Amino acid sequence: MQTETKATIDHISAPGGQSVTVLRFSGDISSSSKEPVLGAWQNVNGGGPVLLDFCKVDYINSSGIALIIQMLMEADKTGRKVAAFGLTPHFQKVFTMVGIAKYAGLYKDEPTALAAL
Amino acid sequence: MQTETKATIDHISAPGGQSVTVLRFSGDISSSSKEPVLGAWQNVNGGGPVLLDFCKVDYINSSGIALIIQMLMEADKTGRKVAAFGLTPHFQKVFTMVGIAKYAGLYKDEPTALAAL
Amino acid sequence: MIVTAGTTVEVRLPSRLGFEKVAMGTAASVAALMGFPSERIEDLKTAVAEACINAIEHGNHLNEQLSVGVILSATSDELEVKVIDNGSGIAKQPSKPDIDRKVHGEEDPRGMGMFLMQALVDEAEWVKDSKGKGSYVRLVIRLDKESD
Amino acid sequence: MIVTAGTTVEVRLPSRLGFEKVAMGTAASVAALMGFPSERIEDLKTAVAEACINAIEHGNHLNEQLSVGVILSATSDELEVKVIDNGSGIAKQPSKPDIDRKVHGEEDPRGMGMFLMQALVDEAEWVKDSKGKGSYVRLVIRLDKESD
Ligand SMILES: Nc1ncnc2c1ncn2[C@@H]1O[C@H](COP(=O)(O)OP(=O)(O)O)[C@@H](O)[C@H]1O
Ligand SMILES: Nc1ncnc2c1ncn2[C@@H]1O[C@H](COP(=O)(O)OP(=O)(O)O)[C@@H](O)[C@H]1O
Repeated sequence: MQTETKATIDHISAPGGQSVTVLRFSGDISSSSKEPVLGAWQNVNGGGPVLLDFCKVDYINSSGIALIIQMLMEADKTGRKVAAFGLTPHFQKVFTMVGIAKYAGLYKDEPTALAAL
Repeated sequence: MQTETKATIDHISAPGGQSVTVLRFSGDISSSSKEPVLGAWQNVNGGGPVLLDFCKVDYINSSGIALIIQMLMEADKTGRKVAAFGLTPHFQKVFTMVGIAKYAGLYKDEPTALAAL
Repeated sequence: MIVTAGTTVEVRLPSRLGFEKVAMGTAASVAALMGFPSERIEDLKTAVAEACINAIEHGNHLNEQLSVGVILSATSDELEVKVIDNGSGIAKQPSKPDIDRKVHGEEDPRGMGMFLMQALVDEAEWVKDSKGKGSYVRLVIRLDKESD
Repeated sequence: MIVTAGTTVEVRLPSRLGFEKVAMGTAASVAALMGFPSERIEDLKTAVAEACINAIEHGNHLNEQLSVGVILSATSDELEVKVIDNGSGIAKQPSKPDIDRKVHGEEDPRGMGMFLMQALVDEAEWVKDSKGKGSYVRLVIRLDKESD
């Protein structure tokens, strides 16, 4: 009875020509999202930056935030840059409260996130 | 603990030059809206058509619909034309179910309602 | 804490006009969890609001010491909502509202709540109090059914 | 039907993950009725969701035969939400999450629910079961307070 989490992977180029992986999530990000969230991360190749797209996510709870922190752990190991966009102002506040903003830039939309890479 | 109903009266001209009164409602339209709804109707002057603007209304119940029917009763007595706009698809359906569409055209927005006068 | 079955949500509201919106919010959340499309959720919200307004006004006569009960029971293919009050139930099923008679002042402009409930959901049934447990209206929406 | 005081809304949910969203919907409707601004309603929704998830997981251990109680009490200037489960309550207040330690694998990535509740509402208090009536967390948001 929870909304299924989906993740798709896009490869795009930043304005500077750099190749960027975008993980686009939809549905809920909660304790039942482990497979889709961490599975999507496993499929990130190369060493370039990763953007997390939350535009189509409307429910995130603390178990979901823990999964996002697990992605940041993986990124930290290899020095990969991560940024997020499409969070509502409320979830931008929540992500900042728990400290995620220290490890991933939080941007309003995709162009802003790309420009900041 | 209900959201107060507000009504403002605008006087505009239809594309054909006809003078039109627009009653703009906001808040709830429910049993507690008798004064603002029927009070606004009392302030309609002249014989021209009246548009009911529901763009800023997000809750209407059957007691509120009864107040709208009371406006249609008054309009019917003097042969005044009434149309409504700004209802969500759900409330357009509800207004059609109870028969209001027979006495008041239901339009998506103000220009469409004005053009149809 | 009372033990309940798997997929029942219960709500208790004060008999005050406006609180029907809380039942709307709860019912909408349960229906969304079950995967109902948004148009069906709108239908359900209006039907549940009308049921609660009747329970508050006609069943409990706006007596705030009495509460209105809302029991939402979900199965894999339908959602049943019972709205319970302390009154003795409806005397008779009202006739279908007649807009011509209403506009011409020959019929009370009110009296559309029960008609709307029946029109908006897949099943609407009124059950009169039997053993002092309250009267209720039972509304059902089904997952496979298209919005009428 | 049990008689309740004027402005209390009660909800009972099954102990199944996902049903915290129903409590979010109910709490949001009550807060909207009271006139809270939308940012405060978002804060309350997240706090209520975390409280329900803990009640479902840690209090009732996902036992669907047990229900989670949510009691919303509104006064003219504040809304109190009690989320009640059948467990024995929290053993101790966890330490504030440390993002550096989490990212470096020195601390469980989880363990942010209670911190968020405290950060998002004006009061958060955990009360351990005394007479078998259940343990609860009590959350309060006040109407005059700005969103932090
Ligand atoms: N819960 C209830 N308890 C007692 N009587 C009811 C209840 N619901 C409806 N009724 C009766 O049925 C009538 C029709 O209800 P309805 O169609 O909702 O219109 P309205 O509430 O505007 O009169 C009410 O006027 C009332 O007499
Ligand atoms: N309702 C509860 N009943 C029993 N223990 C609880 C309850 N709520 C929280 N706890 C305890 O407090 C700990 C911290 O909770 P929280 O900060 O929400 O993080 P998480 O749920 O991710 O562990 C939980 O792991 C649990 O041991």
